[in-house]
Amino acid sequence: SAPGEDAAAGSATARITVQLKADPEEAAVYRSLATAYQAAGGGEIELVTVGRKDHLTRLSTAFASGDAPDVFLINYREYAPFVQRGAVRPIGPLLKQEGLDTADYYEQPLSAFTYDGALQCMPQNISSLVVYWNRALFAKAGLPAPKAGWSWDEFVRTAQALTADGVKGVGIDPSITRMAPFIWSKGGAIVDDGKAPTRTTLHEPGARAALQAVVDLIATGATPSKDQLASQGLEEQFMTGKLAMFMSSRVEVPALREQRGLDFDVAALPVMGTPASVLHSDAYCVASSSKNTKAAAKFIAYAVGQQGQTVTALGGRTVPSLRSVATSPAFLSPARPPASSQVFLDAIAHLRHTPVTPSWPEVEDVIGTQLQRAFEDGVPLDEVLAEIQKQADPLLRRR
Amino acid sequence: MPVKRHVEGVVGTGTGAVPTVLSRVRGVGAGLRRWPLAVPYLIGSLLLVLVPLAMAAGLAFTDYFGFRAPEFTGADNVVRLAGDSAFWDAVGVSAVIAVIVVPLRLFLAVGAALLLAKPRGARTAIGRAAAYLPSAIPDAAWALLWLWILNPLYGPLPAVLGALGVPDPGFLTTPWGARAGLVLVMAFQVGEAFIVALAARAAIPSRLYEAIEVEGGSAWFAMTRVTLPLMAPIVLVLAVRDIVVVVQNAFVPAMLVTDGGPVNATLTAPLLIYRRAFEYGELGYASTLSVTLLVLTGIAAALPLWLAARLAARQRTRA
Amino acid sequence: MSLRILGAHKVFHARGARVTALDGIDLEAKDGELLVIVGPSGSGKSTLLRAVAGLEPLDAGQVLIGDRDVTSVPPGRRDVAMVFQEAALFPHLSVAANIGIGERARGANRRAVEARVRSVAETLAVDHLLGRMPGELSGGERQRVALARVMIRTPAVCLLDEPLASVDAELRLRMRGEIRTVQRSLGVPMVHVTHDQVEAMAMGDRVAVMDAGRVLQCDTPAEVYARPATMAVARGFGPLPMNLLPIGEGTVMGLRPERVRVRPAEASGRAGSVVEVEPAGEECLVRVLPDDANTDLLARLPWTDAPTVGDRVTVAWRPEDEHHFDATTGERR
Amino acid sequence: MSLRILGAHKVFHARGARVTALDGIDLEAKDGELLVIVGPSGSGKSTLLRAVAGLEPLDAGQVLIGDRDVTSVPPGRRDVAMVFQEAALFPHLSVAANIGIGERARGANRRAVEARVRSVAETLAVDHLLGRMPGELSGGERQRVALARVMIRTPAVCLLDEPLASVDAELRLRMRGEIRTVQRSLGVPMVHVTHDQVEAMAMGDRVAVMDAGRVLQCDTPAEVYARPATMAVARGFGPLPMNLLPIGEGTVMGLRPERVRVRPAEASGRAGSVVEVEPAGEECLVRVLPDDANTDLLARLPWTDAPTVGDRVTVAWRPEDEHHFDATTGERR
Amino acid sequence: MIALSLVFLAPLVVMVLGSLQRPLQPPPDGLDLWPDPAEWSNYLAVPRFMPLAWLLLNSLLLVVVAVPVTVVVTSMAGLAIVTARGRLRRGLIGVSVFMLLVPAAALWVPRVVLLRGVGLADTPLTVALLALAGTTPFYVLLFALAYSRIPVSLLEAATLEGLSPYAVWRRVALPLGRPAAVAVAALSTLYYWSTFMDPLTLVSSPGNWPVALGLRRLSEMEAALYPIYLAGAVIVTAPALLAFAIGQRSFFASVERS
Ligand SMILES: Nc1ncnc2c1ncn2[C@@H]1O[C@H](COP(=O)(O)OP(=O)(O)OP(=O)(O)O)[C@@H](O)[C@H]1O
Ligand SMILES: Nc1ncnc2c1ncn2[C@@H]1O[C@H](COP(=O)(O)OP(=O)(O)OP(=O)(O)O)[C@@H](O)[C@H]1O
Ligand SMILES: [Mg+2]
Ligand SMILES: [Mg+2]
Repeated sequence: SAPGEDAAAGSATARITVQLKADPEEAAVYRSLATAYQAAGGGEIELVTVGRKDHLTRLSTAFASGDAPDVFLINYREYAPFVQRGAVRPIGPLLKQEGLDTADYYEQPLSAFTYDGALQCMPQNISSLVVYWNRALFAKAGLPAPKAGWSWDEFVRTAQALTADGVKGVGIDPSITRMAPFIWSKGGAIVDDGKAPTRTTLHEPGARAALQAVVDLIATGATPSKDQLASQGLEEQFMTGKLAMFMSSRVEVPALREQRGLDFDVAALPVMGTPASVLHSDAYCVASSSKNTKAAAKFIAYAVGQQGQTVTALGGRTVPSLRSVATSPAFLSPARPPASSQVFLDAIAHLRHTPVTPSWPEVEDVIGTQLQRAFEDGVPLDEVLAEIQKQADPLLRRR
Repeated sequence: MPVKRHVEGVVGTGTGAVPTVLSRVRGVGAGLRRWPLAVPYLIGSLLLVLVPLAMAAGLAFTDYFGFRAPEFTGADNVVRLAGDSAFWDAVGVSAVIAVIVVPLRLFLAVGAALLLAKPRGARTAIGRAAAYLPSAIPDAAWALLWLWILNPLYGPLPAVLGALGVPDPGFLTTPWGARAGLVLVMAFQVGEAFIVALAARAAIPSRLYEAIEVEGGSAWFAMTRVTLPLMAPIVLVLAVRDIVVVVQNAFVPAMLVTDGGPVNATLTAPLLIYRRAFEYGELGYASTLSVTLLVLTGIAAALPLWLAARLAARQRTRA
Repeated sequence: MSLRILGAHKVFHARGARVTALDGIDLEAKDGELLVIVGPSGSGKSTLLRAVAGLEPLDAGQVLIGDRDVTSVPPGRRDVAMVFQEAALFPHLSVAANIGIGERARGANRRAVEARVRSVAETLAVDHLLGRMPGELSGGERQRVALARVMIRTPAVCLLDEPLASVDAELRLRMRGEIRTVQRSLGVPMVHVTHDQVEAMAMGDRVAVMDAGRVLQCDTPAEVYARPATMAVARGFGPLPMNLLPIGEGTVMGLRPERVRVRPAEASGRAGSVVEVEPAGEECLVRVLPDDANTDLLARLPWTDAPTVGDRVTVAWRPEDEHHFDATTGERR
Repeated sequence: MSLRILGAHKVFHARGARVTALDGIDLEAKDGELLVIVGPSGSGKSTLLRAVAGLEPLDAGQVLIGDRDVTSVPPGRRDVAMVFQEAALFPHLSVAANIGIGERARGANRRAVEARVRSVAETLAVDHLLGRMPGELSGGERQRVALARVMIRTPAVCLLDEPLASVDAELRLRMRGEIRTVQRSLGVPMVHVTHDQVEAMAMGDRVAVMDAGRVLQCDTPAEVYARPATMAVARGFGPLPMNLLPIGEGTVMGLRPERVRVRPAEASGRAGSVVEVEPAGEECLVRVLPDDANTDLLARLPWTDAPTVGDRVTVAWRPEDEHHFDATTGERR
Repeated sequence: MIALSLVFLAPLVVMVLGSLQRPLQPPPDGLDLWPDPAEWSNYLAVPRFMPLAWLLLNSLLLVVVAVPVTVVVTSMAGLAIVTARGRLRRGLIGVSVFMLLVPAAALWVPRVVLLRGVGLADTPLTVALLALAGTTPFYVLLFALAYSRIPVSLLEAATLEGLSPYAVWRRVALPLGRPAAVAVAALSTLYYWSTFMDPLTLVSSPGNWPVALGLRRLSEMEAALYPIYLAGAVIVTAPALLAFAIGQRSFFASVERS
């Protein structure tokens, strides 16, 4: 299915394969994107939408067998192995040919997808971690809407105040992407060197203090119990009114919108020291094996361009990486919840991203597993941090 | 039809070793040269199993990420394997689960087959359908159902246990509870083994039961001295197959129900290999693990074969 | 304890057709009596035995062992021992285990069974096979093993379905004796199906001749031989089938081949020619086609008197050797 | 095309023990000849037939059909027809299909096969069973169907392993004739294993007596009967086993029961007493224990002369009826 | 036995009831299973999320091709095992047992590399190629065991009647081993109907996917849409059950008749 026999660039309207990981609901958004592209004179697109869990499996086997898609969408936390191992064709020059100016886009995701000094993939969105909150429960507890720049202590107090019969104040995932903003906010770091990490630094004072604060919050009982966590995901608890707040990226919006009778909004993350948040971003990559780079670039340019970004923004799922669309009503219109989408844009100023290194997915799993012990099983934080050091550091060194 | 030579060695001789027991599959007269019949199978196996396996075995000694040609790294992967405590932990988890779930599955499948062997009208039909159904439900749906059944707050199973005064093992929250949950998820999907066992039971000539009946043997006697021994070769193949399925391929429930948790308590070997290969992208080292797992399962599978050989030898002369 | 079968009826439904295997059988085998059943193949002998054992439910009729009506008693509780027509050996058990399995099923102790197995095996000359598996036996060996399984026990009734069919003559003679001895010492009724006429005559206290699901005659072998009740019995019982010649007036004359004398053509009697001569040890079987008949006559003669095919001869017999049957009903006159 | 077996050897390995089933067999069955094989159970008869058919590989020796050495030819290409000791019927095929399967396999037209099947079935009296399945047949019916499958074709060699064991006397007599007729019309060598001595004598052009994997004697039935080569043959061939009496000097005297005369006690001869009397139609079998011996003597007498158990009698025989054997080698003197 | 049946049937009941719940609704607490009112429209919603008819057609094609091939290949190999002797037989059994032990995951990547090499990857029938290898050697061993119970003399008689190896297989072994054949057919139908890992790795074009892979994707729907997913699961399970229900009489009859 990868045609193009003549030049490496192929024809601009050659048929290309695009692999995405997408929920069934999201897939519809991408289908309309492809249709719009074709309507706008683009070539044929074969969309391969795979579930979250199967995306990497499919990509690996496809690459191994030389049957890679021309274009694939990937999260920056997972793309490092692909870039480092030569699967990706740097996208900068290709987009330049299409006349796309990267200056129109937010920097943070561009920098996250810059590796070896070159832009490898073109980000389609710039999401960040925010607090989702349930307006009705806040009102019932007599609490005002969270303000931008609220402090950690305020956050904890709010959570406690929200905790009542059958309702918990806030849900916290024991994962490093959720914890990272607080660690940074507290002046800590996850690894010694964001560009070329050699060891984790979660046990160092800044990071440790941030994690301790979370552990303390959990100890107040304002978070769901272990049984509750095992029973239902945080977003489900939030949807059903059992949870007043939880932290996530833009990804939750489509589902929450469809939840009848749920009145929710988003708020900025609380601040422990300096404001911080963590980048969530997916980007379009062109496979190095693609024979239709021209068509691939044309499609990507369309997808991240004005029209493409508008289509995806309307789907609700993404925070556009193109400034002009991000600030347009397509994204910000308060008619569709969350009303305060601006919060996502405000966070951009202090967005940071987790290290881009091939062993990162595994390091993330290790840290997550250990944090779970501390958050859910009450294992002392120091024991857990020591274990993280022991398991994760060799992984970072091995690259 | 007389029961003669043809059933000879259904449970035959020998003392151990993998092929011995299975080679009870009796061979027929000399000149019956029908091996050409095996040719399609052998070609298919070569193309789709053996050559790929050889490639996998080759990859086991390389660094391979799927993007560039594999790089030969000698024994590096083996050295890494030796110190890979995560893998060995996962092997332990798999072993524990297999030890519990394989006998349980066999018991359920064979038990159901024996109970439902004789056609007794509608009850049997319902029973048979019931035994087969769980295997017809797609894995993902099956996992979802169990997530609900085991749910610590809303699940019917903890509720029932609670009502009976049995302490809730914490199916999704504690390590052993999660393993027990996984065992349950796998225990019911025995339709395949059930059908096979049923066919095996039906293949036993009724004359043998008539002989036992006339001799006044009890149903228990007939089952332990005739039915089970004669079904033994099939049960054996089922056991080997089940070990393989549970130890190697059944990571789907682990992935979907517990996702390896809590805290890696249900991180089985195949799930770990799957993550290694496709989430961390290390196809080369994952091959090393796969080949190691192949060897380990081989050893594990030899156990029932050896056991059966011993039993058969004993049974043969003692009646 | 005697065995009684009263009005046994059994119909099989095969491919839509009805096959009446037992058609109102009344039989009795007294305590210590050996009842031999003979009859053409398909006449219902095996079915009868299986019904007695309880393996084949009767459509009508009763089976009584002693005074006990066992018609609806399951096989295991009838205390019946049976050798099946096709030796039903357990393929996964050694010969020794096969012989002992019944005892073990009834809960006997292993050590005790082993000893008995050995002694029975010796009686039946299969002791050298004890360690073998059924698949490694010859046809006759298998039948003897099956027989050993019955002889090891002391049942209320003993049923044998052609247990000696594949056993050679000498051994057969010996085993015949053994079976009789065992049966006498047990003193139980025994029903024995056989195709071997010599066996039937030699062993049976009484013999029942079956055909098409009915008992045609049941009496001592000598009586049945001397006065067969019907033409079917006349043909079906005895070392050789009786010659049957229609002699008009709705009558058929029967003549045992042993009683037909064949003499040179000059002698008095019916003239005819020899159409077949089969040697049979001391004797030979000769078929003569009388000139005035179109059915040939079988005669058994001493080998020394054997004619050759084509010879002109006369056949003669004594009037008292004639049996007369009704041509339509087949019954003895 | 004749069938020749040269130096056939076959050893089975059963449970660690070696069983020599064929121990150097040389045999020939000429074109159109019916060679009967008799021998005690387990003597290797079936094994020999299976070896000829190619179903059992020989450890040594050759099988030749005509001039063709078929020792390593696969069974399907030897053009051998065989009736198995256990009637090998295909349980999933009707009787008609069972009979016709070979013809169909050889590509014959269905219509033609049907007609032939019907005619063969009539010959063997199984035409009323054509629509049935094998599981619905009696033992003897099954054997006849198996026989029909062989009789429908014209193979190079025909092998029958006790095809009549479960067939009743009358039918047997008829089928014996049919087999002979078919064989003569085919004009091929036929090897026929049987336990029935009468059958062996009546049917065989020649008879081979086997024991323990060897051929003890191979000759015309009359010759084997008259002059058995060894004691084993003397006991193993003939309607009744020969009496064998050690008479000192390393010699054993053999006497056919048919030749022993039993007379009232006053007559001249050896005195003894009757220990057993078995009726057998016109005759009876009598066992007499001579006062001066410890082996009893079997005698066959006309029923009219039957003594009763316990009677004092004398036994006598003509000197020319005596056979003499070497006590150690068993060979005829 | 009834109780046991209920235990086994329960998951199915839960699935069907679940598929009738209203989507986008809080999940029920505890045992509140009964949908009120039953939301049949969930079934109509499924095709919105995947090209249901097309995928079902692909699956049907896969089953129709792969299952007969599986039965033929494995039953022939089973007969070959039973009729082979000595080293050949041990070899065949050994290879089968060995292949039984091979972890599926080890083969995904090499397999797709190989199949692409010979140009057989990415067709609706690529997965059916597995049938050539017998789908799983387990089926071959099953046939071997089943055939080893056919009286030797039958196979011998057939050979003496001049039947070719193929004819012996076709006319004698296959009909006599019908329970095994039916069992393998049932099992492989289930396999090809529900496998999603094989197509995921071997088939890249979504147009060639079987329905199980579509369902698998559906399984990642938001929890609130699970009723729709369950409806999809019911739709996918239904043909397998229907086939079983229709086939069960003849299936068990043939199993019993042996
Ligand atoms: N299961 C069955 N289904 C249909 N018909 C049957 C069945 N079993 C036996 N028959 C028929 O019933 C009749 C009696 O069979 P049975 O086995 O009792 O005969 P038999 O006297 O033992 O014959 P043989 O001497 O040949 O063994 C035969 O005609 C046979 O074909
Ligand atoms: N597969 C086998 N394994 C071991 N021993 C065997 C096997 N088949 C036959 N034998 C032995 O070989 C000898 C000859 O057997 P065969 O079947 O040829 O005897 P037979 O003369 O046909 O006897 P019968 O008249 O009882 O059928 C017997 O001692 C038998 O036990
Ligand atoms: Mg019978
Ligand atoms: Mg034999």
